[in-house]
Amino acid sequence: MTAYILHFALCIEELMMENPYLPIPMVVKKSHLETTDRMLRTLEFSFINEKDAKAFHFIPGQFCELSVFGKGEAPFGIASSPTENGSLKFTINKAGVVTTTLHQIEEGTEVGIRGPLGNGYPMDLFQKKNILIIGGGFAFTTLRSLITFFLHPANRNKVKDITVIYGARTPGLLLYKEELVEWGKRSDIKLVVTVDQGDKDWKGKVGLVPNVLEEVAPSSENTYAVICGPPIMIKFTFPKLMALRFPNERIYTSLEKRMKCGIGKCGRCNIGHLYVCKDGPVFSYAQLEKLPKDY
Amino acid sequence: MLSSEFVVRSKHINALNTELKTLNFSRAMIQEKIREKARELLSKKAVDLIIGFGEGSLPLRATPLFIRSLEETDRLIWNSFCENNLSTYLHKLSQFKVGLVVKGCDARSIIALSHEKRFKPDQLFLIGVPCQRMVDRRRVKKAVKGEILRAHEQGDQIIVEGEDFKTILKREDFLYPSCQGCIHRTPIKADVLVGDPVEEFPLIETYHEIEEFEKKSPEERWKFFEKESSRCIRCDACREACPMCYCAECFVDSSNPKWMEKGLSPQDLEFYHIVRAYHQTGRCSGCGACERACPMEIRLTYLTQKLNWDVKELFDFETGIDAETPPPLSTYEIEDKQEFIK
Amino acid sequence: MEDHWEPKILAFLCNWCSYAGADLAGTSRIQYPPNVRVIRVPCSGRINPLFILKALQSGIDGVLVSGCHPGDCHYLSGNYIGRRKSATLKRFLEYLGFEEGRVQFSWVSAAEGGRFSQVVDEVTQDIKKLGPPRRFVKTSVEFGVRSSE
Amino acid sequence: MKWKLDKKDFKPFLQSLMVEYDLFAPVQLAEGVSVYKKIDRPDEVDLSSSNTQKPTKEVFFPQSETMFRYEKTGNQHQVTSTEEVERKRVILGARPCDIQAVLLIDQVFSGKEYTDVYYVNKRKATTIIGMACDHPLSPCFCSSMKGGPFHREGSDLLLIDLGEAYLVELLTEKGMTFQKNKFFKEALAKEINSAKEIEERATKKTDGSLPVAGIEKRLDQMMESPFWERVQEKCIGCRICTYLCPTCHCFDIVDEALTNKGQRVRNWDSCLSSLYSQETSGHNPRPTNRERTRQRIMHKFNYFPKNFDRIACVGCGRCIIYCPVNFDIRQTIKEIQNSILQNEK
Repeated sequence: MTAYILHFALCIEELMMENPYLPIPMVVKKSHLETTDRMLRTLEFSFINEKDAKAFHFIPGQFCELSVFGKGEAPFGIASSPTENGSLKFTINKAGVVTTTLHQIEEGTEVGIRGPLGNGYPMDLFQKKNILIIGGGFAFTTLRSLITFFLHPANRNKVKDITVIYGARTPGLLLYKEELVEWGKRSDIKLVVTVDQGDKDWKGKVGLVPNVLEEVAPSSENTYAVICGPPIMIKFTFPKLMALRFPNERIYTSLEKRMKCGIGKCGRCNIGHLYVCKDGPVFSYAQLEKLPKDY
Repeated sequence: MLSSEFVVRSKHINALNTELKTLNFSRAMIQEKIREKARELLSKKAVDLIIGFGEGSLPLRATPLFIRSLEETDRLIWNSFCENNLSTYLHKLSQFKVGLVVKGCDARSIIALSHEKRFKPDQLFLIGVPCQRMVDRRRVKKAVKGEILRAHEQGDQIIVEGEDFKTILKREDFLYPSCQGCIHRTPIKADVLVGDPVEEFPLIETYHEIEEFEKKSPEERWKFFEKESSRCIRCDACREACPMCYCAECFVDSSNPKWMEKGLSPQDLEFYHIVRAYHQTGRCSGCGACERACPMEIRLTYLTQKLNWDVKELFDFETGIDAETPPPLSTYEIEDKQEFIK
Repeated sequence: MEDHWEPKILAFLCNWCSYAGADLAGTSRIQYPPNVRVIRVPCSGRINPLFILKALQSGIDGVLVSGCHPGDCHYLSGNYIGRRKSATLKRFLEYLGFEEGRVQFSWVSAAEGGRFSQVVDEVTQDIKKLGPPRRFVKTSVEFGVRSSE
Repeated sequence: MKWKLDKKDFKPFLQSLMVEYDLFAPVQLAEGVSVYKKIDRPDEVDLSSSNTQKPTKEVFFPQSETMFRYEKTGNQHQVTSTEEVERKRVILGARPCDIQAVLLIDQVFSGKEYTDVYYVNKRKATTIIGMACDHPLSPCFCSSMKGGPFHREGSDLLLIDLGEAYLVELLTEKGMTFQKNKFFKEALAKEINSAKEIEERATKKTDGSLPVAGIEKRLDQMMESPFWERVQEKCIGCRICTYLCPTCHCFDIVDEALTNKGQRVRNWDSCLSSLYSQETSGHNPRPTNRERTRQRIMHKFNYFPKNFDRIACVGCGRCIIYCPVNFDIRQTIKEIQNSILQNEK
């Protein structure tokens, strides 16, 4: 029997390498509501063991399996950037048993985490290119990670122009509102925030993401597009990207599927012969084109 | 042989003999009539498809057959291996007009389902077959040494052949337990009956097994239940084969509230089988599809038949016998027995 | 160990009669065994057999379901419907091999504080006679036993 | 050199195995129903059935397996992993088809990036004593699937039933450690010959004619074929074929909790279950039996070959024998191969 106490883990790194199913202990540092419908909450976790913190390297677009002991595990995209050291952020939609528990969890509670899992965004390809980031609703989490990463002084010169189009149904449903304000003030990022329906305090743009994209009309030259959002948004935005002459190879998206193991063993998240958890969740449209439409 | 079985049999010996004599003839006739009716329905476009039985790929088997064109109708067959309760398919065919081949028990399921408003009244065309009782393929397999490669029926015999044997078995000795006690072999509700109604009599006292079982001590009864359910592999075949199991979310699958775990701990297996059976109270036609589907050969009908018996005794109700009486657990009588209540 | 065993009994009481009856027993200072834990349900017809089975599986020693007397149901017929469920369930559980008396049923009205105490007393005595359940309970000892290991 | 084990020595042999190993072998649960179980007494072992209901994979990948237990004290969780295997194991009586299947799922669970320690630890600790299949059944088609009733790959030792004795072949290094076993005697030439005859007879009996060549390529073009609608019609959506399949390896991970302690458990799961790929949002990429049946067939004959270069079916025949509606995968294979593809019209 391999017994170990999470708090006084003796050889957790080694164990993690050996047994990919054992969670690393983390503690809930902060928890706050993001949206007015009270369905989205951002949780910040910090590592309990210094060693784990050091060993945890990830890139934007990767995800983790969060464990609530006794309730189970669920996968979430990492919303924080690798440049924000020492902690991990996840924005969690209240939907099932695990997420509901996570919404109610108190600060200071211990949870488990497995990860980082998945491939993440193709950071190498983005080098010296323009980046167009299109997000809708709460699929903005890993995009926030991506934006924050490139806005970090150490990384800003790795890519050229950064254009972000972010839409939500109402102003209250926008994520990371304070950061959006901050980014809006900066000159090294072009941010367009739009809502489907404004309210009396909303001074920004009103309009659907596909239309706003048409309006903003970023050049596709030397540009990679990353698009994450609800299927209906993607369905109507994709043709607009085509019209802007983005080739399939330069449009990336992150897929969601039901996952359990996160390491390509348990079966359920496959699209064709690829597993979203292991070979994804980030795919280019050129890749998806070759795969069966089984998602 | 069970003594009660003998008594019952001698009581109906004449009826049984007449039936046996005509078995060959009636099987062939029924098969021809099913095909005829199928052709008629399809050519009139009265139905979108016919569900009946076709030749199985293994000896002693028939297989559910879905037919949409006239040419295919000759693939429809009728024999003593047509064991499936085809009404279970109706749940996924709600947009279609279906011609369905039904035995007595299947027709009872249909009536029970219509109580629960599972389909539109004009959606179904029932081709009723007076049933000669189905043969238990497992009993047959166990009765011979060696693998059966071919099997066919001849009169009241089943002739099975293997590599180096040919055995003739008496059909009557190899029937499903649920079929042996059946007294509703002629479909009560059918749009057409192919074949003459059969005389209704049981080969064994219907509730003989339950009476015998009840004589045991609670400990013995529990032991038996424990042993049977311990073999369960949670494949849900009993649930899926049952026409009455159609809940959008089965209690097994509910995560909130979570009634039970999904593993193999004995108590969870027992929990599953108690509730699966109990949910059939007053709804089970006793067709035995659950037991036949089980790959681990778990006895299941001794549970559902008990419930059927209780419902009969307490509320004088039999599932699927008439379309008017509501299911017993959806109604009440002021005079219902209540001596068990303090 | 068994000497000190006190049964835990779960009582599902209907909101309108039996629960009020239990309340009356309390306010009237009528003593009854402390073994009973009460869950208030809208009506005895609300009882899903799953509740009873889940309780038994979780290690409850006995279950009592109590509702309004016939004719008194707040929802007119809930207790009659419940009565049919109870009758079939009780018979079925005993057929499977559960001991008679493990699951019990009663009618107690809002005015019957004394009767409530008497019913609980009787049920507790019955369960004590039966002793702790030896079947179907998922105890921590068995927890983790998997059939193929 | 070949060895033999007299049947009168069989039980003592098992007894001697049990001193050193945990012994897993077929056990009869009811007439005609057998599974692999850990053996406590040699007379539990029942080799009379031609194959068990549940396949050999269950010894390495139990249907329900605890991954770790946890206990909560205050705000901390003490986690105890159950990945280690305490004793060496022997599987006795595994049929060549099941052993083939184990070799297939080895590839999934060992994997390049991640190792499934629960499976791999058990696998490494296990010696497989195969049992040649002298009476293959008519639904068996192992010979069509790169196997055969006497296929030796994967067995450490192979037993061949000669009637009075078993002929023993030591096939691997692990197998060779049995060389000095006191119950093994040198086999005589006539015994070796009679084993050969049995092998020839059995091999002739299995169906090697199933047209599987090229099926992967064909399926590439059949994702949206109306074929799936038709083929799934009679399937009632139970999980027998996937649970009894020796190559199916999907699982679900759940927590089972008792107040302050609990365990994480993995249970077999099946692509034929509607919940298998249903997302929390309610969206289900495989909403009907059509997509689910397609997933089952595609995974075996297209996706798995793409990843591991082999069809994930060994021809054991279980899904055919136990299907409540007689869904026959051999017919499905033939229909796929005979179907008219879009570009052939």
